Amino acid sequence: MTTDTLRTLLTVLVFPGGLFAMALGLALKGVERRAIARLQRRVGPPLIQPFYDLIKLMRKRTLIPDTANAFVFLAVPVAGLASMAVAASMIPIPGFYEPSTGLGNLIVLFYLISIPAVSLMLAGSASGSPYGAIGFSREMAIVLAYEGPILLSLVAVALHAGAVTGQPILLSLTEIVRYQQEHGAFLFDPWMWPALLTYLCFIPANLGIAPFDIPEAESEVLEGPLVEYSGPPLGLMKLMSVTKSVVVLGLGIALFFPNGPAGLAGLFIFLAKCLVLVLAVSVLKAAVGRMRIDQAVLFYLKWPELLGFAGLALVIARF
Amino acid sequence: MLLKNALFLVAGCILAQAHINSLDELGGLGRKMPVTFAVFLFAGMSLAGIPPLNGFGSKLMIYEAAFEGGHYMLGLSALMSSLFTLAAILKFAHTAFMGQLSERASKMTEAPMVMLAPMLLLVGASIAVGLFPGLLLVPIAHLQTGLGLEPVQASWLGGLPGVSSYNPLVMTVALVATGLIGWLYYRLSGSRHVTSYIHTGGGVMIPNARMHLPASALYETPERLIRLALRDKPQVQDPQTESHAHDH
Amino acid sequence: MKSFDMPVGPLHLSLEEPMYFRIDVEGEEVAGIEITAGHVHRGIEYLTAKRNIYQNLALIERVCSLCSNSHPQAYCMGLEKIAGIEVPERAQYLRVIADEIKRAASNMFNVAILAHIVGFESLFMHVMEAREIMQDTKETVFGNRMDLAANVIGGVKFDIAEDRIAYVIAQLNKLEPILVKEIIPLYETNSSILSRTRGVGLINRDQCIDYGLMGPVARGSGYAYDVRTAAPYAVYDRLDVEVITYPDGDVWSRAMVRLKEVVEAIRLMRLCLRELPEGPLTAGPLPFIPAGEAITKVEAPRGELIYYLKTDGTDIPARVKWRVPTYMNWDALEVMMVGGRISDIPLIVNSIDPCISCTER
Amino acid sequence: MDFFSKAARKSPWLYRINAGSCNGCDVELATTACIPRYDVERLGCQYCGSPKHADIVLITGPLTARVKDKVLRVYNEIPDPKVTVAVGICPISGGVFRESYAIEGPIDRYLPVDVNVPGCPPRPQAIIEGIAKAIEIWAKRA
Repeated sequence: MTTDTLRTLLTVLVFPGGLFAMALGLALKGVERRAIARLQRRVGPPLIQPFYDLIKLMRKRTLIPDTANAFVFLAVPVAGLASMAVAASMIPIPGFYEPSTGLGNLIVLFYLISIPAVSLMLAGSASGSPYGAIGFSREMAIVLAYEGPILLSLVAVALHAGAVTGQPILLSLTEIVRYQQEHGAFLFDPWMWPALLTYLCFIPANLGIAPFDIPEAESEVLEGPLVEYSGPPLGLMKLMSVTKSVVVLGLGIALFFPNGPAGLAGLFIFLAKCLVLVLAVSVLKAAVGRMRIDQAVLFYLKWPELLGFAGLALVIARF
Repeated sequence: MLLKNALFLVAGCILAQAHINSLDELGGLGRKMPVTFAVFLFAGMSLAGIPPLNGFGSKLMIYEAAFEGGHYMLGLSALMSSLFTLAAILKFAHTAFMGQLSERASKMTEAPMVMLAPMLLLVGASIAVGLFPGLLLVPIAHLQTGLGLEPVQASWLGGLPGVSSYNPLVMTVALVATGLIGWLYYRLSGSRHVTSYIHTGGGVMIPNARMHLPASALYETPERLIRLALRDKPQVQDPQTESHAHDH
Repeated sequence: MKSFDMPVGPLHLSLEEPMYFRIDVEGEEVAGIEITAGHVHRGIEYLTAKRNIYQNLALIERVCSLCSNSHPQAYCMGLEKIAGIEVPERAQYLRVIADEIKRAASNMFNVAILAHIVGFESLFMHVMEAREIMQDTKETVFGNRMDLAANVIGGVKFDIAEDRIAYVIAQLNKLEPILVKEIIPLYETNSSILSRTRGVGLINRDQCIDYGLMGPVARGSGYAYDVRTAAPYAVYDRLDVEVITYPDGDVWSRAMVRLKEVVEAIRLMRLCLRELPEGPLTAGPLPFIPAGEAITKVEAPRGELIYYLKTDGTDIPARVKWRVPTYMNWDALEVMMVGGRISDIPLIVNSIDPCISCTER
Repeated sequence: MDFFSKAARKSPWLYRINAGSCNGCDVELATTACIPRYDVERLGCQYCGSPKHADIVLITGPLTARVKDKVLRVYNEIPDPKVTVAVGICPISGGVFRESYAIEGPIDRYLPVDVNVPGCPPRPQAIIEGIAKAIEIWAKRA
């Protein structure tokens, strides 16, 4: 019991959750900024720029608006970051790491992933700024729009994995990964492509990447929920969002293409996959403008939703 | 049930203090009624099923049962519905407790102890059951054995029954532990807290209370899309847009 | 529905200059707008009455850096009218070149900012990079990137010698393909741009006339008014300027008018460089300005710019007064914005290309 | 705190305040910040949406009477430590507008200015040099 608990704590705090996920997220952010700069024919910042930013922010004063709810204002970044660190430890790295039991399954992970959005909303609301509140309202609208498709995608995968292993549904991520390790990745199964596409659609909205960076639009609502943040809380907010990118990309890899060799090589393969995804995200970010919130919501209610239902229907029809 | 009761009591507190029944007249109460707000936030988040709070465990069991039983659509709609709960809770939290103080709210004070005590009691019970589901499950298991049914799997410190292997205690410990990373970042920085005001581009012409987003202003986009889908005309037709419609 | 007020400005990220909008919002929809002006009031009209006519040229140039050639040009034209000075032909052509080069750079800046507001940073950088070709040309020919100091009473200060003509044409040759083959098609077809700008900030032709709108805003609504053809100055009457109009009257149409006008400006510059006659640059040394008054107008990048000058025979002008296109254009924001969304506010404000420093001086 | 100032040197965030300028300097700032040729992001700079995130504040314009309070209010919203750069001749001396009744500047009457970048408007290269100087000061303060 104690060694088990200790192991869980270690995975949550150091690897692959906690510090490792945060460091990986910051590094991926650096790669993203550099890649975008290169796409725009600029030199761009150094690769470890996000680390500098994070350390720099520690040196700044913490401004708390007089009309803000100071406790909520300061607590939500911590809560969001903690949920992401735990979520990161729940994602298996095939051949290298299996999450410990006790933290839960795919549904728990799904709920954890939605916590940063709640943090962001509470942050915008608690800051007392009208821009923050508009950011909150927009974030909720887009969350309502993308949660449907992502759920459909997750359930489609779980049902498929369940059907092939002779269960009604397989909600354990570890099992899903193990099945794919043995029988080939879902990425190469055309029946799973609608679910895969749905998941890909979900990534930019969840990570707040163009064209769905509407809640934090600089030119409209001055970075929305983040407008009143400064110093360390701002640093934690940024840390939360980069850790979230690790979780979301990692979950995508685990669900659709976890295959990799055993041992340390497995870890490197996992990192390489993350890198590829981040580069794809950078290209998207550099190639499009921002949508209007109603356009974005409508988009999600149309295409990814349809795709999601199609994916689910395919899986149900197949078995 | 503990949570719903707590929420009812919160609403009662506000009602007793303000004697109003429109959310739009409230705002910024969090600073006036911190305990009520804390209770509300806990109960609300729990009801919306934010792990590791109490409400999540029971939701998880329902979802799993639905999926295991092959009722996918039921499970999916249950999952989505908790999202709508969240939206409602956050809307209330924003309009009543956060943002700028409204004229009405600025005269309000924290509810008396008589009203706070039951709420805190409920929250305490909810936390206990949330952390140690065994507290309720073990007696239930005993009851079931007594009735000759197959008992649920439960132990005093164990997790929830079912395939999830979700243990709220482990989750709580994990979240608190990782929360320490954030807390350490705050501590190590030693950053001084400075009271400031909200950024309004330097202008001071608009009174703060006018800048509070009222309840009806939140989530306007989904609402608009629903109206659009139902082919419902906007309530107020602007003459300007009408003239445009003729011109184009 | 209960509304709330959202401040935009005075110091707002997407506003180039301080301008204070108090916007009454219902949900995300704009229900009303109140503009508070005067943040860039520097008392320039007062200063013109403190300094002499020749010093004022430097001051007038700094009313606004984006139309920094139109102001001195109108001012000089007024003084020349009062004193009856005949501007040499070469100077007239050079004035057109200075005017068009500023128009090209100014319009491209505005269109770039549109991409920035839409959040399309790559396009923003691309247009700014292309605009840099014009900036380099200005720096080479005039010695400054923003304030050209091109005009002087009775002529121009700069010259484009034979070898420089080749350089300017080479720069135009560099810019034109980027503009015609890359930037304009992007603005015409890119769905990110189109979905945000089509049908946004509508104003129709009749409303344009009612509000007295000017420049690309009016032309974007199909009202073909351009000072260069309606009341030609310099040598515009010989150049056969094409007035570009778009019928829809939305943000996108205004942007397209501006982009097409850059292409037209390049054509005009080419024409002027080809036909540039020999001759003196100015009508003579510093002229004496007698008592008198004059009204002149030129087409600034934002529309019609009117100058009124009154002199009393001394070297201090009795009155210098001007009316800028933004003065009428920003009143129409009420029409364009009401019913729009919060996301559209910066787009619509940018679409009239507000020049606050001209308007509030 | 050597470690912190080393990191801070690599991460100066910029914010622009227009104190009633003729927008020449602002256009040049946008040019400096954004076009690939000058690219300030390689210095680790980025433009912030909110003054509360900023480290280095760039002020243009002669500080008109009407905008003075607003500028000071926004300036105070920038958390310490911060560095102030006056861009263009107007904030430094009032420029061509200096005798006007509507001008409250020069700006160092109200704010501590660390770096002056003269010019009307200054060239992008000059602005980058000013930012580079400001970064040195900022690294010492952080």
